[in-house]
Amino acid sequence: MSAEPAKRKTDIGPPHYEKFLPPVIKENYGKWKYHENPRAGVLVHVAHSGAKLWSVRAATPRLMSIETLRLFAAIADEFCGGYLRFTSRNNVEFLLSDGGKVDPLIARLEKEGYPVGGTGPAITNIVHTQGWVHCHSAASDASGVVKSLMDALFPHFQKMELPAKVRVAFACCLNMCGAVHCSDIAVLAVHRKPPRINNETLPKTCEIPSTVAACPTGAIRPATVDGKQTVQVIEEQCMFCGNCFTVCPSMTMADPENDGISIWVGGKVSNARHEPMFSKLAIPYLPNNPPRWPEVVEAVKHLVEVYAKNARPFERMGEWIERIGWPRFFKLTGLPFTKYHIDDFRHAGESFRRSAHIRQSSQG
Amino acid sequence: MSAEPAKRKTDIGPPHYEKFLPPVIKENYGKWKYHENPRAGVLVHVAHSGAKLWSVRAATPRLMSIETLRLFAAIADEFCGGYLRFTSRNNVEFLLSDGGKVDPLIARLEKEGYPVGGTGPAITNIVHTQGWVHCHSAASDASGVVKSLMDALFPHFQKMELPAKVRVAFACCLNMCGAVHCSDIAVLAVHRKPPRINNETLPKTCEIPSTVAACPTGAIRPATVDGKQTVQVIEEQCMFCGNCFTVCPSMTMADPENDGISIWVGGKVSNARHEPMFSKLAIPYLPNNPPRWPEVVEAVKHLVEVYAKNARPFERMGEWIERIGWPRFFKLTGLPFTKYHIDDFRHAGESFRRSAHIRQSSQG
Amino acid sequence: MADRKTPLLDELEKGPWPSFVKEIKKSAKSPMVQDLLGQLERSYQEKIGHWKHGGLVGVRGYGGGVIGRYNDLPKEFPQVSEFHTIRVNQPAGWFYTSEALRTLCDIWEKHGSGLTNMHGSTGDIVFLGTRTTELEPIFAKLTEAGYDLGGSGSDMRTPSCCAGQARCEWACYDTMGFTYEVTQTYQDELHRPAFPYKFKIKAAGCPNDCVAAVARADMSVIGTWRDAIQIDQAAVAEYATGGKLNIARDVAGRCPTRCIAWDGKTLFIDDENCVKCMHCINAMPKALAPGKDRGAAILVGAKAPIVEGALLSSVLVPFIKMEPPYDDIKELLNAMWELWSEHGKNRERIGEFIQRIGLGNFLEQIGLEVVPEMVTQPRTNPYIYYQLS
Amino acid sequence: MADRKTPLLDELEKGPWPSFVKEIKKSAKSPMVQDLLGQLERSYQEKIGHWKHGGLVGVRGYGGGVIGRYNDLPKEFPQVSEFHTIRVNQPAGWFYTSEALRTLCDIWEKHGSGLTNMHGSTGDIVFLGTRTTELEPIFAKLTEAGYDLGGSGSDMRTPSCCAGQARCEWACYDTMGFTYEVTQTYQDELHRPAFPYKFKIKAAGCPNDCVAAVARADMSVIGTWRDAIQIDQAAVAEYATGGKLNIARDVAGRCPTRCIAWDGKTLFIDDENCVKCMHCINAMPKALAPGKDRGAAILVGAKAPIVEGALLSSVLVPFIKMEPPYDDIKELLNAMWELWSEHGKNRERIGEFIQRIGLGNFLEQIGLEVVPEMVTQPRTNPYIYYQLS
Ligand code: SRM
Ligand code: SRM
Ligand code: SRM
Ligand code: SRM
Ligand code: SF4
Ligand code: SF4
Ligand code: SF4
Ligand code: SF4
Ligand code: SF4
Ligand code: SF4
Ligand code: SF4
Ligand code: SF4
Repeated sequence: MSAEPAKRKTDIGPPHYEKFLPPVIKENYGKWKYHENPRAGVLVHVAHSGAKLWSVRAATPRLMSIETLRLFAAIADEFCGGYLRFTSRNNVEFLLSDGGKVDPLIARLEKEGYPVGGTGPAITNIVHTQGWVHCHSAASDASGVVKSLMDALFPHFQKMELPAKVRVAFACCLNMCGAVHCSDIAVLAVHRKPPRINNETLPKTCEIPSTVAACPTGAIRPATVDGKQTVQVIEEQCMFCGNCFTVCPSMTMADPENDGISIWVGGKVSNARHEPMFSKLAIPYLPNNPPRWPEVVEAVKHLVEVYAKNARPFERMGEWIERIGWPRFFKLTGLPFTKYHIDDFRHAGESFRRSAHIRQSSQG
Repeated sequence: MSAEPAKRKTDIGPPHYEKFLPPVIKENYGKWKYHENPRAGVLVHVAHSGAKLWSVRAATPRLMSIETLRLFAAIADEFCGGYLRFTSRNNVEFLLSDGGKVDPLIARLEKEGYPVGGTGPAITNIVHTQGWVHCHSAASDASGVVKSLMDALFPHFQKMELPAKVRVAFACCLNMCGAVHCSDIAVLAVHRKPPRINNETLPKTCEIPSTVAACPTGAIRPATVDGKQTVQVIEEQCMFCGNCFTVCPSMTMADPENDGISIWVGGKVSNARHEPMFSKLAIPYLPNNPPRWPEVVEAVKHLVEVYAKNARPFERMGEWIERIGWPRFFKLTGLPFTKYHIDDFRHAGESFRRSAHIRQSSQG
Repeated sequence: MADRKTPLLDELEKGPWPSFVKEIKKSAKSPMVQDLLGQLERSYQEKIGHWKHGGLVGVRGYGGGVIGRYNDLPKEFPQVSEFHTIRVNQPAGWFYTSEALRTLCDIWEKHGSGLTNMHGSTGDIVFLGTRTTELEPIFAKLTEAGYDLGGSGSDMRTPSCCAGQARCEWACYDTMGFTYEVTQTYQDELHRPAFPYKFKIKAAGCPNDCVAAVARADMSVIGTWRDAIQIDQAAVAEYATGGKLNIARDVAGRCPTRCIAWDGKTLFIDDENCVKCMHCINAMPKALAPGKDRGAAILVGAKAPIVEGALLSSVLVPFIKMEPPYDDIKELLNAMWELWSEHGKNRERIGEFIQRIGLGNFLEQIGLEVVPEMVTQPRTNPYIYYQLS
Repeated sequence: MADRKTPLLDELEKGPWPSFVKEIKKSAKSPMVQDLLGQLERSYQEKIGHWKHGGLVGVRGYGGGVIGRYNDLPKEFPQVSEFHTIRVNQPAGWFYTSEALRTLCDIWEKHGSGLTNMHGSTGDIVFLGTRTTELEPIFAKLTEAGYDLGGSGSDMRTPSCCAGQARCEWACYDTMGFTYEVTQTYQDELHRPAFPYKFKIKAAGCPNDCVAAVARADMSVIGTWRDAIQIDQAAVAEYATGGKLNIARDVAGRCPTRCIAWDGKTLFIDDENCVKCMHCINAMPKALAPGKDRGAAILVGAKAPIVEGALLSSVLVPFIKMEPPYDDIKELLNAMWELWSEHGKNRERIGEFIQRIGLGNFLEQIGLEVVPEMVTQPRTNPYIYYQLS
């Protein structure tokens, strides 16, 4: 395969995970019997052999300095033989075979500023993306919004008092690297102006056919502007997805005044009870308001509160809304239902109410 | 509006229905309290006033001679003051205010060959279309298939022993004048060959742009055949809908060898319990086999039997299948599931199973 | 002329179900019908129809109501070389008197084949088969007798409805009165095709939808109610003890929103979550009834598959009071027709039109407010056409 | 050089949640990070990013693994005029030892900003920000230490998985073993983009799908079982009396197919109708467990909205035994990749590709039999491409 000189190591792949597993896991691999969740952030897995594994989950900002990773390493050495892992939602988990060390470990982590929690019917870390820290596409920052949100939702990280898990995700543009399309609450940064075309650079930087092909709505047409081969955008047909910019650097989307944030609800990924669902539009637009995005924080807190107050045990956000119906959801949250909430892309018609099943009596 | 000479009567619309209502209806119009269904084909509606209306429903072939209509008129005069109506499924209903006349009326109707039934959890008349009797589009006859089917399903017309209503509909081409798209069992005649283009007549008889536009899959392209402006069909792109023929007489679909019949199940129209549903493909193709279409009759009888055996009270065909799942439906009926059963038109993806919700244990 | 031999068709005279072949033969004294029998037998032998693509025929001043039909075997079957269909607008609810039927029969006996469909799939009385020359005379006699033609082509099609309040305790409005009213109001739209495509109206008195309005009408008017279901607990108890019905399993257990509670004694309905599906009422007609605050839901856009795929109607107005002369519904119709006539493509049904321009835009254009009842859920895709103020 | 003033960012050091600003400052001894702070503060002031469209950079012989990044303020912030990301393939399940972490930190301290993401959204270790000249040295040290790069561009992306059998009683197969195996088998596909677009693989041990495979992977491998749920009735009784759980309402009442019966004493599950959703097991982990005949369902096609709209993966293989070396799955992957590589359009994810050519055709091409488990229902539209034999 690789055409490299023999001496240069390539294509070795990642190290084998076995090297990193604590003895209790090696011995009971695939032989776990059940687990308990004695407090937020602590899981106890019990093997058929009777062996126990304590996992202590602590928050991380995901964006971390090597200093912090070294701190985690030191803590792991001190409390659990150096064994730890990260989760699919960017928390860190320390893996203990000695239950007695759990409380001291928690105390230590809290002291260092990495609080413990996020298990069970709670709010755990927010899956998110790069934002202004590293991406060219961003309609907002990621880390800043997430930090502001988690500060506000923090009590739900430490307690397990919600009807069910509430998964919050953030993405800084429609590419949705945070895969926000299936979250209980999805916070999605949006552009709202058509691309600005740089006719000077475009001919040199962009392949025109693939740029034209990139537009989901066919809003891009080849054009000639003072002699140069470039493109033009039929603005009424543009819904600001930014895919043109992804393929063509000369079509920039970012706009300080009009970029902002939309909020979506009721998605889920697990197969538990209801099949996985996409998130649906709740709030089309809120302003970009750094450093702490108060409007966004308020909106998300409000959604969590209304859900917590009305949903039944085990009901995820989307399952609750399906039970009470969307009209009631908009009433309870006080959010306006607008033209923007009605789908108008490819399969829009599939979302129309094609029956007389209407909660006529829930007007009030 | 109308540019007609004054004397000529136009735009008078239908006669006012009131003229045709029996006194018991006039008096209790909008004041009915409840109804009973003492036997198949007989409905008793009781008004708040206590007044009663007996409706006796008899089968008709829909295609009727004026001799038969006159016979109905005579019978109506004899038993119910001349008052009768037809139903939305082409049965005839005699409207009596004297319950004593119900049994003699039934006897008379049976004697004349117009059996009574079709109410309640039964099989009533088959909504259908013109077929070879009058339409140019037909891929099969309508009346003949319907007659053959109802002869076989007849016990279910006279008894009310099914889990719920089973609505059967027939249409002789994809235009679906029988609106078979939402029936418990839909029998749909299909073409299976691309249109044969008559390049001689096409230029004179068809408007080429609208013919091209008529094709749902864009299979039609303008073409020039020895100098003449005509069209050509990309055969791999043709799914035989016949819409081109509807707009262009020179693109004929009918084909004695390959035309035939498809069978669809699980549709419904009412809002009762489940929202209205489209019918789904059960059997892609059965041969056209006049005069009695034995393969089609067998297939429909079999579907009704499997349904009757397995469904629970009040479960329409589609509700039953949803409960047990489609894999089980195909097992119970012994019908093969083929490539044809998977949608591949516009919104095909919406019908894919996008979760791990699978009845893994029902393999057997 | 000797009766034709029709061995194949004769097979269809057998069996318990009334036979259309017998019906055709009942009218076989008409030479037209003789040739029809011959041509049909031929179709049964050859497994193919023998009708040519319909040509445009009609009565003076009307653009619809007649389906032109010619055969492709004029030599063999000259009597049906012309065999046009006439659509006669049925009385609302398909109610007749014996006298009315006889009047229609007499006209048709004199001027046509004597064969009918009672009724056509849209709801019309269908006179099956006559010559072009007979059209005007038939039309004159029909109007004389107080009848008029139904629709065909790109016009408003003949509206139809369920028996409604004439006979049904569940009718939430006067389906027949409404149907008569719109039919009369829109005679011009019915007789002179001026739309992009056909437009059908069907009126059902309750969500049972006995005219299949939701599946077969561009505008589906479906009766419903806004207040609580009326419950007669005593009558419920009778059903409970009657032994025929398992209320817990068959009624409460089948409520789509599970909003019924049954403790074996009293039936409780959480009307806030009732979607007015009718099931519990259907199951216990003596005990339950729709509420008192009645009206209808208006849905739009149902159609068969051609061209973009079949559609069921979707909610346009979740609830509207149905009071004559139904001015609000007429305004709605006028607004929709105007927009659709101006921007609809040729042969684009209104349901397809709405999907093409977007429901949100459509509502804005016709001046209706958007409400969540119109959708099963808000959009899931982020392709939002933001309009910056 | 003096520490920069970052009043806006400083606001984000407050509050209970760990602060990314504090993290950045922890590494602020690096001049790169100093400029990053400055540029980020500027973005917070101006509400706009200052990164230019990524350019192609990488290590010799690899087409992926590095995201090139340049700023548009090279004068103001020269240290981040180049600020590339390196994706390092994480160990399966994200398990580490303290020693392993330190090794990575040492490499990154010497050759980059010292900032990381643990982890990237696809699963990689993300080294955030370095210069082009550092790429080869870092790569050499990484491979020396036994690490390799992850994916980017139109290649197989870094597969990831849940902790699975390492820690979870519900894992129906060895997610980490499987993930390691495919990652190693397809090193070439991972490092040298040759597909129409990216292809992601995620492995979840059970239908709870703790890696969001169904939403985020072109191939989603989701553990499940074929036989009966294992029930410990005694343990069920404990839950019943425990007072925390209402089994009738919260367990049986929430079963999607209502296939659980609970009479207050014994729990009965109609496994024929169980869709293996996990809910009852989740609710009573001590009493219930997945069956013994375990394996996985294979779904394909999930993706974010760009271009045709977001997709969830859909069932391709309803059930498959998961045994190393997973040859059947590799054959499946090879068949899909071959077809997609040949006929897929540029930037067309496999989920969109399947919809374009039709699932039926796709299955035929890759030689899989069609089964009803693949759809929620058979087609409703009659546009069937009949193939006459
Ligand atoms: C550690 C982690 C997997 C990993 O390898 O990293 C994990 C671990 C567990 N998950 Fe999970 N899940 C993890 C991400 C997920 C995800 C993915 C995501 O959120 O992006 C999902 C899908 C979420 C969704 O549906 O949108 C997920 C849906 C579940 C569910 C189903 C919940 C539901 O009712 O829908 C369960 C069952 C339960 O909670 O009872 C579950 C159960 C569990 C159990 C109890 C499994 C076990 O016995 O070990 C573990 C502890 C649960 C807890 O945290 O309360 N896990 N779990 C992930 C922790 C993320 C974190 O840091 O918080
Ligand atoms: C006469 C007629 C209306 C008319 O104006 O012509 C009619 C009359 C009644 N219907 Fe209907 N329905 C009639 C066509 C329909 C249709 C339309 C169709 O089939 O094309 C439907 C929708 C069918 C569907 O969903 O596909 C229809 C769905 C119902 C339902 C809902 C059944 C269900 O569970 O889904 C009920 C309620 C019930 O049966 O309990 C109902 C109930 C009734 C009641 C009991 C209403 C009443 O109290 O008068 C009437 C007698 C029912 C019976 O026949 O058992 N009617 N009913 C139609 C008789 C057709 C026939 O000749 O057999
Ligand atoms: C007579 C009737 C069938 C019957 O035997 O009852 C009928 C007969 C024809 N229909 Fe229809 N349609 C009839 C009710 C329907 C219905 C059912 C309904 O109205 O409830 C439908 C499905 C609902 C709908 O409108 O979508 C229907 C959907 C079509 C279509 C497809 C339209 C679409 O948008 O999908 C066509 C094709 C077209 O319009 O060009 C069509 C076209 C035709 C034509 C005119 C053939 C043609 O391509 O021009 C047929 C004339 C047959 C003939 O020679 O007599 N017919 N047609 C029905 C009208 C009788 C009446 O006025 O009462
Ligand atoms: C780093 C990461 C976000 C993060 O902060 O974690 C990321 C960052 C970028 N993604 Fe992503 N994607 C990342 C995971 C995802 C995911 C989530 C996942 O993999 O589970 C998705 C949604 C799932 C999917 O694949 O559909 C995702 C969907 C996209 C898309 C849209 C693809 C689509 O088909 O819809 C693009 C646009 C593209 O591919 O051109 C994109 C493009 C990009 C680019 C390369 C920007 C671009 O247009 O070229 C971003 C580089 C940012 C930077 O400068 O560092 N990224 N991207 C994630 C990869 C880290 C890692 O390797 O672990
Ligand atoms: S979501 Fe958009 S802006 Fe954010 S990292 Fe991904 S591509 Fe970049
Ligand atoms: S932003 Fe999206 S919709 Fe607008 S022109 Fe670019 S690709 Fe097309
Ligand atoms: S369904 Fe087709 S063939 Fe039958 S009457 Fe309608 S248009 Fe004619
Ligand atoms: S039959 Fe249908 S698909 Fe085939 S060419 Fe004609 S319009 Fe197109
Ligand atoms: S639709 Fe409703 S009101 Fe009309 S007849 Fe049927 S049940 Fe009665
Ligand atoms: S009408 Fe339907 S939804 Fe309403 S209570 Fe009765 S069964 Fe339930
Ligand atoms: S997906 Fe299943 S097996 Fe994997 S961690 Fe989650 S619950 Fe356990
Ligand atoms: S796993 Fe899900 S579907 Fe199966 S029994 Fe339990 S709750 Fe029901």
